[in-house]
Amino acid sequence: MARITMREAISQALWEEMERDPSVFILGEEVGVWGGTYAVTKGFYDHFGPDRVRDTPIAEAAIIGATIGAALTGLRPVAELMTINFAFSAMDHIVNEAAKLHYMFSGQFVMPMVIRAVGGGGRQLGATHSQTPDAVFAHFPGLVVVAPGTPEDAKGMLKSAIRSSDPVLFIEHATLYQVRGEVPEGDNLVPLGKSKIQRPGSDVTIITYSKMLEISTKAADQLAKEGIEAEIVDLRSLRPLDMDPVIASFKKTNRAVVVEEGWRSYGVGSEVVARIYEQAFDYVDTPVRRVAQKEVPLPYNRNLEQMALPQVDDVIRAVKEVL
Amino acid sequence: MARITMREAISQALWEEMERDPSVFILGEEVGVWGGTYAVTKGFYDHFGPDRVRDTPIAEAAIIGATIGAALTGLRPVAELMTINFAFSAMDHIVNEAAKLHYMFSGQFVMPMVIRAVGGGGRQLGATHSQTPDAVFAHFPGLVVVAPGTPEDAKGMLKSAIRSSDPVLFIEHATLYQVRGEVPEGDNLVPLGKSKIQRPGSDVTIITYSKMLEISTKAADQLAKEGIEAEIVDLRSLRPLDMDPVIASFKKTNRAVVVEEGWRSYGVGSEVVARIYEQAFDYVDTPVRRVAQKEVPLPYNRNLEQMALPQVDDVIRAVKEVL
Amino acid sequence: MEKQEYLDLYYQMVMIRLLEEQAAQLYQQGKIGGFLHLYIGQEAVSTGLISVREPRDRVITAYRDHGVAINCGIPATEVMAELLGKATGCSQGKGGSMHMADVKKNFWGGHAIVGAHLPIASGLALGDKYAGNDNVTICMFGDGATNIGYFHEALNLSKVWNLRVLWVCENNQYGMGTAVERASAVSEIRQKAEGYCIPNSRVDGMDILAVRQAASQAFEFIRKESTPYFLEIMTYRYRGHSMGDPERYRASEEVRKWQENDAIGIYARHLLDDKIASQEELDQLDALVEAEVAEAVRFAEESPEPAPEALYEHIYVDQQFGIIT
Amino acid sequence: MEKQEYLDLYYQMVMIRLLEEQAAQLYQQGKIGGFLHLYIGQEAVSTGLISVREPRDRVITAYRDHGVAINCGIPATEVMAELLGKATGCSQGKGGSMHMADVKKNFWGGHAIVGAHLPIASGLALGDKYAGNDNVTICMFGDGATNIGYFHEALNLSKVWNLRVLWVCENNQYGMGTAVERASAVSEIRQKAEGYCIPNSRVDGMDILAVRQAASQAFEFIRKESTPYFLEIMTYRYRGHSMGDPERYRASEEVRKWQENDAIGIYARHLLDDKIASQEELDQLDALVEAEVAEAVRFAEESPEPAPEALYEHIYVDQQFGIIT
Ligand SMILES: Cc1ncc(C[n+]2csc(CCOP(=O)(O)OP(=O)(O)O)c2C)c(N)n1
Ligand SMILES: Cc1ncc(C[n+]2csc(CCOP(=O)(O)OP(=O)(O)O)c2C)c(N)n1
Ligand SMILES: [Mg+2]
Ligand SMILES: [Mg+2]
Repeated sequence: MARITMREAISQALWEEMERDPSVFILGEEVGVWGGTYAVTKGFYDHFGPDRVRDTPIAEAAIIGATIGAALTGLRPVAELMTINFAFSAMDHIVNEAAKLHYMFSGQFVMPMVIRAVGGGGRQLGATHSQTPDAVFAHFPGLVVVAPGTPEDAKGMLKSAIRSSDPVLFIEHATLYQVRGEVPEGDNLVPLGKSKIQRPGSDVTIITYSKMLEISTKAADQLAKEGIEAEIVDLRSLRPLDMDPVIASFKKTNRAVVVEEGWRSYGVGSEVVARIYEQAFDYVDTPVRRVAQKEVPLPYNRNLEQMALPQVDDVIRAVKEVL
Repeated sequence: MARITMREAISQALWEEMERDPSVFILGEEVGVWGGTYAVTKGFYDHFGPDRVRDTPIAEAAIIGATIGAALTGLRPVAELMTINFAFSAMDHIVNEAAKLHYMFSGQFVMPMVIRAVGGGGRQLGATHSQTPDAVFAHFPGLVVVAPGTPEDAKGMLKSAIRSSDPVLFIEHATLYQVRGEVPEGDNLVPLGKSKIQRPGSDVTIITYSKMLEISTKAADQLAKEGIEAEIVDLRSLRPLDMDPVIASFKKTNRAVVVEEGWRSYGVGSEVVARIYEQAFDYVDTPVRRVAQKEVPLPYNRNLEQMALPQVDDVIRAVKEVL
Repeated sequence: MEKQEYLDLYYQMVMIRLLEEQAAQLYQQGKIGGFLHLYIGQEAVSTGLISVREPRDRVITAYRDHGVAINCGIPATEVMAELLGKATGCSQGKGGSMHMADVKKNFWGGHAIVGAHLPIASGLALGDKYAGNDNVTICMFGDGATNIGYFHEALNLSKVWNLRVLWVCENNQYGMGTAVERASAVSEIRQKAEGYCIPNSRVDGMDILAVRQAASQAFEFIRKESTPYFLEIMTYRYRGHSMGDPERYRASEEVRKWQENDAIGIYARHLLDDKIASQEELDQLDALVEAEVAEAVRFAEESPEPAPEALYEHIYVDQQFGIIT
Repeated sequence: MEKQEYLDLYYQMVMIRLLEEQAAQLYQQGKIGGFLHLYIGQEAVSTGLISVREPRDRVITAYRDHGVAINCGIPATEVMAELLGKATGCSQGKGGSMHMADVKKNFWGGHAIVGAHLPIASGLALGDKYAGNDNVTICMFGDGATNIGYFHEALNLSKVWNLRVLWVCENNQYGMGTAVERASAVSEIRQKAEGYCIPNSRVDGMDILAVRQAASQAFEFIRKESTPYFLEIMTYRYRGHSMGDPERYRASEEVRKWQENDAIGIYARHLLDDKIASQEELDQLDALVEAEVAEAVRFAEESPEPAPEALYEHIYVDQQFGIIT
């Protein structure tokens, strides 16, 4: 086990897969000479060369379109969208092409491709550059949408994503790159589409993912000091959405809070809440709570931005409301 | 009161608003010479001329971008997207520009604009042309998203949308254009952001909108024969989402089914269900059910397509499950 | 060119025309649903073009794809079955008119979002470049498609990365009801290629031999220079954009004039004048096609609908991802 | 040109430079957050351009917008306050560096999605055309932005509809770390305008008088012909793309060479050589700007943060639509 950052974990996964399989290559804006805007692909260009680490023009639809096309020829491209906000500039290719071609042509088209995209707020980048629109992409059948919250999962899931034959949207969080965690050495694959208990507890279930895993863990730490043991389920994957660990935990605690960074309405929490009631109705003691972003375009000003984003205190308050 | 089709209702709203206010104009693919692919703007080009009824190139981002720009100068453009599926080709302009500019510049930018878009499946148009991605757009604060289900509402809400100073996504349904209904003569405005009881009942609450209002009404007719009186709440607007009539009805019936045409996961029903539990937890007798599209890209074959779309029987079955 | 090859071009063009005329009737009878975009009038374009590709060259096009499907070698039976949404169709009934494909024949579909397949074409060509071969990707699209951003991004990429793509604009004068000049800043579409330094030419799409020649030269150039090429092919669709087009945007006189210059007619005359084939031989081919189209209809009508389980097949390759009903 | 006007151009360029140098320091101190894209090196472009617009001409640009904000007449105090996210900023602290605007000054922002403001510019010009006036919309963007589809769609529309837009490409040689030739099929960007039949020219952006002249001619042409015009302005940014750019993509030697040809330096020499101004006068202006920048910083630092209620203001114009917390 090594204690590495999320950035290193993602970088290692890419590096190892590229070493392992010559059909894996990277493309995106500034992935090459620059080394990746978040320095994830630093050193790749020099090592793997310009054919396997392709700097692209600023043309998101072409990036994703070309990724689809290359995948159709049997390659395993990993596209980087500098931020997930720019995915809207490639929206048709993500939701109408990548998500549908396999089905529409009855299995003839196979697209072993990964789209890495950096999401999240909290860095004062303003309304267009700070979104967490994960639920929007997870709405589309045909896509696999994952968003790991720990270095171990990031590395293991990115490897699985690259080896998967389905189009995977792999969402990273800009403020998690420095976070450290234990990561097993070697070729450790973490399956896609599986939720996981990240912290055991017995009093309340917190369901969350990505950056909010960090926030929820901090909340759980504080709650523990007050004798409240929160169990944290990390969704890790939004489509497919694996409710089994959620339901198992909920049947034990009978209380739940869903914590997401994005807007609440039509968000991730809505779906999780709806399914909890569908699948564990008889275990509900008190209404499940949702903690989410205030429904405004994120402002630049730091105070306002922080007001809008879910904080540790919001989670603690919600937990106390369900107890 | 006149009994007119949905097509006529929408057409009349456009015509009357253009007659009333010279700052209203139309733009989109085939809205002019062709008369609108769904014949909604037939006769407009001859009457209002090419400056007020603008045929555009096939360039959705430019259509919505130009709509935003024209609205910023104080005009009231009504853009037509031939189908809502093409909104993904203008996604950035809808969710990053139209939805955010007013906020981002602290109120300096005002965009009195309407985007009309035709959605829905059921016409064997295949996976890319048959979607109901309404929840995706409703996720974004700053947008107003409405989808009327009757000619009266369509006419009255389109007029309100055109007179509104906020960007409104006005979703029509391709298979509703022929549906007839009573529409008050004259300048009848129906407010945006207000749900409405479309059919009173006491045994169960069906929450729905757009095309599924028709399906739900048929289901309610059949249920009535068995002595089950369903109350139907038409959301009409997805953002803002008005829960008041839903909650009032639910407190009476204690039973609810949400019916939507789109996919269930991260859909409209998820949000409605989550809010029912949040706002009327003590009135829940039995789990709220969701009826929605099977989670597949819609296939061309008619049988398969109909299997995937929510049917009258699905609604009846769900109602019986909650009784 | 061998006589058989001459006749085969004739056969393919007639096949497209008769098969589509039949399809139009089946549509009127409600046996075909959705949109139906007929290629009638444009047969020489894809027939000529694809007749000179190598089998290893990939083909991708828009929703007006029946002709391309035939030219790529999909049997009329499978095309017709797909139109009827049957399990025996080339896309097993899930794609329909707009989404025909046969990957084994290197035909990468039928795509319904205008222009969206152009970046995918760049990706196909990128795959070949990565593999180190000199395959060409042939990407066909309409005049209207050249106004959408995807066109711009795809062409630019193909030039910056020196991808072997043959960009083929089928300029049939209209995008739905919008004449080229009403939607495009340049009416000679090939001029757009200049903005990307992509060599280009324009050719008469009613003359199949001219199309073949232009395409052959383009293939040679592309393979040698490892660069894209842009071909604008002037053509015309005789029918409406799709079924149910009110056709307010053009005079029937205009259509008639183009029909006088019909590609199949011109080619037949050429075969006769140059004594490459006799009238009987052509008549025999016509009859053969007629019989094959009738057989295709019979095949399609008698074919089974997709099984209900097909609804849940092909969402993902990975079966573990499961199904949500 | 009057002497005062000459001096004013100098004043504005120096203001941009010193204000941004100050901003860079405040960023290092953590007082400015988010992205900060400095305009240093490119001052002559927007200063020259905007100095010859009429107040009724609209201006819209990308995220590299501080200079444009100053040139459009937003006081340094309000620019600095916006950088610090204060309530007194031109966007009341909600926009930040990338989203400055003052609609009353006909400056329509600062836009952070590359190329997305180009279609909006076409819309602004459409509004003016609809109103029947001959206002021009000036739309500025980088070289990198010319590769995205929005560029293509917006330029095409402007020509098809004969909109009065002055398209201004600030070619500073790089889009982030990507040199023009690595991302664009044509390295002389103005060539792209040919693909839309839009008249165009290229001008040295280090020579403010040349920029003014080119822009004046363009305005005249646009107003008279009722058509778009495309201006490529060659320039260079001395600083990184944004703060924290590792700058692996260019040699410091290259930067130094451009700095030797600095626009402010050239212009100052011109003013002195042609005896338009004395060294003292320029020194006085430098001192004035320095004082004003210091005052701007003081103003910004002492200004209040936006009130918490501001979080929920401006989501919708219509207050009935309510708030979801
Ligand atoms: C992005 C997008 N916008 C609009 C449409 C609707 N549409 C389908 S075909 C078409 C016209 C295309 O014209 P052209 O490219 O000239 O091809 P042609 O039909 O003439 O073969 C339009 C507008 C679409 N399918 N996709
Ligand atoms: C659609 C989109 N893709 C990517 C980015 C990230 N990005 C911001 S600025 C930039 C470079 C733009 O270069 P250029 O247009 O030349 O302008 P310059 O920064 O040189 O002024 C990139 C890639 C973005 N903001 N929007
Ligand atoms: Mg056409
Ligand atoms: Mg640049």
